[in-house]
Amino acid sequence: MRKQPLLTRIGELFKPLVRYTLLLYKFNLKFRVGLLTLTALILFGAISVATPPHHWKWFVLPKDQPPSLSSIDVIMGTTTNGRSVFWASTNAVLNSLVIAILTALIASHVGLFIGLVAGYRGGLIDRTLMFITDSFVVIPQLPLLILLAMLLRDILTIPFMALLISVSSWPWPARQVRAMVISLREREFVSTAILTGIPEWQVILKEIMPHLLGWHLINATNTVLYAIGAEVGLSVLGLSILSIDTLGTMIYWSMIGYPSLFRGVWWWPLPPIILTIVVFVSLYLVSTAIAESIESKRGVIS
Amino acid sequence: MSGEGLLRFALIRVVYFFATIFTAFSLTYLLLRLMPVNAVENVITQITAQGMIYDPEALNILRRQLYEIFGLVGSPWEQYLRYLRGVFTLDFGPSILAFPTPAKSLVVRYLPWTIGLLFFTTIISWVIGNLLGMLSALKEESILSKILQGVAVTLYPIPYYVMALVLIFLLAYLIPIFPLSGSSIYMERLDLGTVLSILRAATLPALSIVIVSALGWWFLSSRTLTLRVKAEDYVEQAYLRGLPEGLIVKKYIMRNILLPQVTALGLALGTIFSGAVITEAIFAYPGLGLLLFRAISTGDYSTALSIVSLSIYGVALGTLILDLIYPLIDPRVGHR
Amino acid sequence: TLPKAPQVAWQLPLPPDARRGDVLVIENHHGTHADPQNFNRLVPGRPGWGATGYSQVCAGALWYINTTNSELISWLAAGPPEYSPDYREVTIYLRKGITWSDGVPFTADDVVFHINLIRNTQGLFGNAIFKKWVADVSKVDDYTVKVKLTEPNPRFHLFLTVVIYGSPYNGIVPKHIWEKEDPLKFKFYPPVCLGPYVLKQVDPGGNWFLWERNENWWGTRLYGMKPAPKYVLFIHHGPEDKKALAMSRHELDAIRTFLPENFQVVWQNNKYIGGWRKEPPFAWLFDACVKGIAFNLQRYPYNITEVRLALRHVINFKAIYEAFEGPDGSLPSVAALPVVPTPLAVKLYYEPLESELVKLGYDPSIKWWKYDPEKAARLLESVGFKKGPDGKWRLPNGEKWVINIIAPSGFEMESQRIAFLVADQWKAFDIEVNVNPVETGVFSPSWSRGTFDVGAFWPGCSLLADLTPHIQWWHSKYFDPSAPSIGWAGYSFPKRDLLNSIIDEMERTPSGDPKIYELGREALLIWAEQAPWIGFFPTPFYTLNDNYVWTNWPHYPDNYYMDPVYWWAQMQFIILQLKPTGNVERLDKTMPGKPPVLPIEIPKKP
Amino acid sequence: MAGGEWIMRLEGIRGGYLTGSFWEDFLETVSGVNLDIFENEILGIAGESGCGKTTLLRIMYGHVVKPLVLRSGRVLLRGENGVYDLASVDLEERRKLWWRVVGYIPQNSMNMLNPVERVRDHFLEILKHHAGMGEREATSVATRYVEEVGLSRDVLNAYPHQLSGGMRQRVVIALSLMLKPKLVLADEPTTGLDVVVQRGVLQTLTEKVRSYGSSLVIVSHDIGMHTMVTDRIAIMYAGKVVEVGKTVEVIREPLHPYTRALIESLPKIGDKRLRKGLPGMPPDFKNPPSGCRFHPRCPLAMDICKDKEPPLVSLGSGRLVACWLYGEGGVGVG
Amino acid sequence: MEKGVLELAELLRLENVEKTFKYGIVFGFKFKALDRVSLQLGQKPTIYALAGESGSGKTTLARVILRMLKPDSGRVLYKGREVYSLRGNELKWFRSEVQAVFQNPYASFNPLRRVYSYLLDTAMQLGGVRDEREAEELIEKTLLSVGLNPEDVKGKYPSQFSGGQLQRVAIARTLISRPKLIVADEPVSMLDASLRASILEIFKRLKENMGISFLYITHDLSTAYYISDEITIMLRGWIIEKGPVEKVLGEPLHPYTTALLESLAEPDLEKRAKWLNRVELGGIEEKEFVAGGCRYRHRCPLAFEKCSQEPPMVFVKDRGVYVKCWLYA
Ligand SMILES: Nc1ncnc2c1ncn2[C@@H]1O[C@H](COP(=O)(O)OP(=O)(O)OP(=O)(O)O)[C@@H](O)[C@H]1O
Ligand SMILES: Nc1ncnc2c1ncn2[C@@H]1O[C@H](COP(=O)(O)OP(=O)(O)OP(=O)(O)O)[C@@H](O)[C@H]1O
Ligand SMILES: [Mg+2]
Ligand SMILES: [Mg+2]
Repeated sequence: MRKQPLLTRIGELFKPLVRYTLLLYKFNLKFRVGLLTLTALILFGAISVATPPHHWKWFVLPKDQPPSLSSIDVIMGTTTNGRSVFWASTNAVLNSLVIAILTALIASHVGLFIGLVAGYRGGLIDRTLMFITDSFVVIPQLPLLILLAMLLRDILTIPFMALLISVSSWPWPARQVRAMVISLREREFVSTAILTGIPEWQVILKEIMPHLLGWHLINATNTVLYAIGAEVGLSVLGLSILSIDTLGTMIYWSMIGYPSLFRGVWWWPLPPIILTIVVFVSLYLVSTAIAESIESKRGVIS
Repeated sequence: MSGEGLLRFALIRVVYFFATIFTAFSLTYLLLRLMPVNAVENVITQITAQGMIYDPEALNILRRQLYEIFGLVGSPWEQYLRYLRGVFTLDFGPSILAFPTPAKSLVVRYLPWTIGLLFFTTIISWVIGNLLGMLSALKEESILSKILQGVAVTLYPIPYYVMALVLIFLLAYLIPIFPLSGSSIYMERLDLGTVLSILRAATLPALSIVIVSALGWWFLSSRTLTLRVKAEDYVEQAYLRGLPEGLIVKKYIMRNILLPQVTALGLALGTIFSGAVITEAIFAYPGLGLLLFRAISTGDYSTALSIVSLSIYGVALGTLILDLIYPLIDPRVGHR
Repeated sequence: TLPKAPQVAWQLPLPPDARRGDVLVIENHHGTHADPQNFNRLVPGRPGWGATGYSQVCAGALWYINTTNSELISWLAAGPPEYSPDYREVTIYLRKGITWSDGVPFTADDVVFHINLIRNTQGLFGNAIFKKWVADVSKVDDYTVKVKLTEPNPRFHLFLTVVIYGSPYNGIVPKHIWEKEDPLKFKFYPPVCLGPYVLKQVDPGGNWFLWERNENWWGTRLYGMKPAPKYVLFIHHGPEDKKALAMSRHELDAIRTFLPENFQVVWQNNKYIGGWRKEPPFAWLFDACVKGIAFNLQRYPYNITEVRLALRHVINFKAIYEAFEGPDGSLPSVAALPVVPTPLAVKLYYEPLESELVKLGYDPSIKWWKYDPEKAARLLESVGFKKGPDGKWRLPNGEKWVINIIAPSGFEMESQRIAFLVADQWKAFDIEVNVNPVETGVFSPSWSRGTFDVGAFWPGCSLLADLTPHIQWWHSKYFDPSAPSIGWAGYSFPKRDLLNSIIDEMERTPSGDPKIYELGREALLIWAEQAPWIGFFPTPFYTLNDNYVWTNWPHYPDNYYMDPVYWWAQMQFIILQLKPTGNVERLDKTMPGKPPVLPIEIPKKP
Repeated sequence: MAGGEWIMRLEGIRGGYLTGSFWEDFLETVSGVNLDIFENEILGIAGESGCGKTTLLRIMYGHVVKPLVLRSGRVLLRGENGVYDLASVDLEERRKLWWRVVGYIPQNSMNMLNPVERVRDHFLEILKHHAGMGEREATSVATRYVEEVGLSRDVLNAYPHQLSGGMRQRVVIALSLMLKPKLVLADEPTTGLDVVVQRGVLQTLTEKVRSYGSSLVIVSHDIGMHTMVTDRIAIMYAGKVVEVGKTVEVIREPLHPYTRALIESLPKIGDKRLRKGLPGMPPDFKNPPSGCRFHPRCPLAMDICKDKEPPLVSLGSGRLVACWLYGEGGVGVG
Repeated sequence: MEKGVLELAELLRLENVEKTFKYGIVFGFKFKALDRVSLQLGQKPTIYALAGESGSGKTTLARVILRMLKPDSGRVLYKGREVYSLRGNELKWFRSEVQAVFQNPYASFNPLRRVYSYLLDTAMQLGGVRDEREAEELIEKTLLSVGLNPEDVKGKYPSQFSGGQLQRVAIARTLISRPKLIVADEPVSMLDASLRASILEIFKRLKENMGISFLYITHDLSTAYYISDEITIMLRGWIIEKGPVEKVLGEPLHPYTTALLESLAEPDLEKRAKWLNRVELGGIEEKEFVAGGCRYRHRCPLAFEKCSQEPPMVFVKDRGVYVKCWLYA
């Protein structure tokens, strides 16, 4: 049998997604604003690769300097350690986004996978998976996070952080996906696909997945939001990776490690807070735009 | 619709309830046990770190004695069984954080504070958030609704810590209407004055929670839901029937968003037992969250497990009760 | 700076008839007490002693040490202890006329009961100590106690003395209350006191403790001492920022310590504050422990002396020192040795040893070890270390050398800062360094079990002129392999036996004997040669006092009668001398009584 | 019957949907419809799916909200106090007319009931609000109506989801007839129901309408159904009315080729002769065929059909047709 | 005749198939959507109609036959083989022999997927082709056979077709694997009258030219009459009447069949008067499924005592007509 190269096949799967994104971008103001802001944020984070090596050190610059336009290092002021708030912020944005996006990738896909399998296969598999999910649902999230964060303290790296936050954020999506799959499973086109004789996994991939994509996208963006929030929350408790710049650790250092809010060193805690808000708002815009386009029946997707 | 069916369903659901919490408990226990935290060493370190005069040899003896009196002996399996017994009696023995006070009585001491704060803030947030969210969705095009949405989206991601500090600065420092900490009430007897000062002391912590969760979470979710219900055929149809808008909002929109929101409320109420660590820490509010955090970080298994169990029970009971009463509040369930 | 806040807009938990001027407000630094209604501190586990006020205003000890001059204050005891010539017996004389706050007289029975209770109850805090040292304790008469020791010990009384802070077993417990109770379960609530205050109310939420002056206190009756504040409130406001706000508007009179940043907030907004000095620099420089970086001497390669010495030589001390400069110009007092450089200690140890230390690489101009990367490189190369092609140092076996520093997080922020700073320095010398901040709960077990490579902590504490209690544990007889900590006690090196014998000798010598200082110097010199850890300085502490409501806080150098450290039991002596300023409304008109100078009342030997 | 006073008159209705993300495009799905609905008649509107039937009905009800827009034309309704133009009268006025004077049974009316309300409440709401009845009176009226449409009174206590599609449909019908509106617009009231139920529902609907002396517009693509219940029938094709006439006449002698094809393609029991469907596809509204919109599929198409749009001409006795075949004899009314 | 031969002589055989659905988790009640349904289709190419009111179990039966819904009890045999124990290659064989067309063409294709990909999948999996090029040839041929231009189909999403076109594509898809049996579940009820005839025409042609049998599910008796040879009438999970279509629809036996016939709305003005005679509609459906006795008795104008006591048995009338009604006892 002559097969298409795998990559083309995968590309084929993503085509609707890309088409959808382009359409949304073209027609939805919210989406456009959100996506542009997000891109700007990512670019801002990307600048961090240019961080001068000595900025990883302390007391490179005079401490507690307010923002000034004299050089890029002090454009956003300096910290009490004499570090550049600008470089710290770019790194923080990048790291936080990486954590959040990794979390979204892990958690929403685990949720998706479990929900898909449970919903599509039904029966014992469904019951077992849902049992595990429900057991996770009843464990309170914050204590779970705290426990895990403390447990993994020594080996906490960015991917680990994402893994950790994922643990508390997959069960609900799994439940929702399952509910959707159960109703999708009954749709006629699934029957048609079964009749074409393709194996089960392909049925799931070709028939059910595309219908979950929109929701999945929203869920993933929401997970990104959750992850940013969770990382900030853990940081405030001192449980994040304190030696790395993230939005959370910046808040931690500027407000708890070196309390600067009431000292008038506003330029240090403010960027991470504002950036958190901007990340949230841009993702919120993207997510609501997708949700709206899916809900309004003239959705671009179909 | 048979009563027998209901009974059977309830029975299965209850068995399931116990099965899930059993798994959840075991999982938490495992995690706690894996923690590299050690209560005994904490005490020892405290002694040495404070420069106390303690005979070096005696210190080593003390260490061994502490393991015994803190109940940290026995095989993991024995300890697990002891723990499981605790799950049912909710008695995990003496706390370490406040040795020898039983962990149970610590929880009992803190529970009213936590419930007092979180129960009411959850309810208040829920009501305010839902009302505002609904209004903003109903008047989608109005400027006020857009401003409200903007405010909500901006407030929501602000970390609790920051929000609380700003509130304190404004309302306790600059305009000192409220006390700096959440429990500064002198109470000789319980009269109106004390009750008022309790309320006053709890206002700021409550406010910080309400702002973020009412204007943030509940507002946004209720808005989304309302928008969705508003687009339903039956709402448009009611409108075409010439029914007054008030009635449509009340009977068609409100009732339909109420159901999912009641579910969410039930779950939110289930989670209050794990407290609100950050709020409690900032306001010096004596709640379970902070206690739990400290218990975990000092290796006080008995206290940590008491609270975690309570909150597992809370969430599990919340879902159980919801599942059981849902058919009564949502006519559609049980038929789909 | 902060916008001007309304002054004294206090909202404190006080009885309705109290005004701001009637109360001394002290920080409860422990935070929320899990069980605030537990005053049994003999049972280990009840944390945050100094934060409840119990040991400062309620409990009473036989002796206290004035840390400003190492002098012994005989308090419940009528005078210093009397040792038999072989140091196998101690006689304690008690003051007559002392009563508990419930009116019951305090007698030798209480002291005997106290020592026996601890000695006989396994699980109590001092149990191991008293079991080890006390052979027998008996009452000679109502005011005389005789303790027979198992072995000679010229320092036994220190176990019953508040040296710094105070140990749980220092405070004598009342026999008439405790004898009816199970000491392991008893909560001792409300506590019966020997101090000038009694408990008025406790926050059921665990955030504050309100003490009321005992108008019938023995100190007033017998010696005319009387504290001016009618109430003392120990209160927790929340995180440091909030404490800074509280102190900025005079809602807090004494605070344990501030981060420099929070100090700055207060300093900018409250012109009445004073610290160790009345004027800037305010910071108290002599916290009991020298902060620094410690090596795990049981782990390769930190068990190689040359490695430790090399690492000491690549620290550019100036950078670290300056990082700790406070906003008011406070600078730490440098401690190259593991001894807090109080004026007394400088005279006893630092100055006499200087010339010897210089030979070991000490730089008198900075009072610390010389920054000398070349020497460090030579030292490392001498034990087989080499730089790799990437310019990074490698272990002799060719592997990359990575130093992992654990540091506390969430507490002791200073140590964490030190860790990050040192890491920077070592990185600059081309060594890979990771800093890993962890919570107390995680830090302490790994610290005491020795499961770390390098840690930022403080193995060197001292405040007494006599170093014996502080350095005793260096002796290899105290090494416990199950809890090796940094492994210094178990570390073998050529002068190990010499060090052991010096300590043995010190243990045998009583505190007052000048020989003790000589021995201490010898031990310190061995320490300096080995460099088992690197000490920098006690971090400057902004322990602040507000002179707005109360004044006559001790200040260096003019009014330096006590160390301004409220969490130590010695705070009692400060409270007794505070004076109202009249800046705020005050209903109670009491003025302070006589300062606490108690006469020696040991009965003359027949 | 036809020939009496009109109750609703459509004049030059031209409407359609805004499309595109910014509503920048317009799709005209109803193009110049003129139609009278007389008192006391049942009018059927038939046509292929997507030919604009629902659009027309929504315009007739005056429910013109985005994306639906009315480009031109008047919708005259004879109400109690005179004639209203539903297309221009303001919303408040319209809402007063809705349900009282003109009723509406939408397509898919199965989903038109509030899922969390009992059927009873749906009745009571309307009776209380529109007729100002008290609880007790309203309940008894509701019971009567429910029974009149052939449902048991148990149904009142049921929730919508507990009822079958046919029952829900009948509930909606009862709801719409309760205030005895002068005109009822029913959009495919029976699609999705099986034949027996369909028959029952239609019977109820028409009986009621007739007994109240109201008029009924039924939209459906099912010619068989129209044959059974309507007095008059209008055939739509691609947004245009192509033929109007008494049902009896249209069925017996369809004039427009499209009508003819429609009727002839239907199989009948007892007749197994081969049937031919209509060739080709329904036209695309985005670029409708020039001239007569049916010409690409028309077996009888002539040259003129491609170029010029045939007007709707009257052939007498209320028979109208828009086809060049009948061009000469008729009198243009369009 | 030997048993095996007999079985082989049958294309499809259903024996006492039962399927029970549970409704609701809480106030759960069960009803039998299929109640001991037995059915045989012979090897000879035939169009079998399956008619009945909505909710009578037609689709359920179709799904059972298509191996998409395992019955609770009873056997489903295709060419003598248990359908539900087929695995691997046998299953592929079954899929290629038995195909289906559904009611709503827009619902039977994923709106997010190109229609052509279904054809391709079928060809690759069941069409016995060696590579994609061959598959495309096969598809082209089949599309032409249902009157579609292959170029019009490629690259399009379902929403870009008209209903009639799409239904033709659906039929073409089934033909790719050269099936022996096509289950058509109300294939034309969503289509306009003008399109119906052409689709039905295709069925007829396929039966005759390609020897394919059809199970034609509908509630429209006129189309059933028009194309099918045999008809089975279902009511509430039961088969109540079956036989040759001319017989059953010409002289209906069961009162329900009669009602169905009378309710038919045809463009025939003579029937109008009769059609307008009031019919009795059922009560709450759920009750009818669980009630004892005959499930039609509530609505049956001819019901008598026995009908409410016992469920009726099946009686054989002349020329292969079976009826389940006490009237014919
Ligand atoms: N909201 C909308 N936006 C854009 N186009 C629409 C919208 N609703 C309907 N249309 C288009 O308008 C045309 C006419 O639709 P309409 O619903 O009036 O047809 P109909 O005759 O009622 O069809 P059916 O028999 O399927 O109900 C169709 O081509 C349809 O695609
Ligand atoms: N998966 C399912 N779960 C529960 N009930 C079902 C399920 N599938 C079908 N039913 C119910 O079983 C009964 C028979 O349904 P089925 O779809 O077979 O009827 P049908 O004869 O095809 O009806 P229609 O003519 O409306 O298509 C109906 O009452 C239906 O609601
Ligand atoms: Mg329509
Ligand atoms: Mg069906």
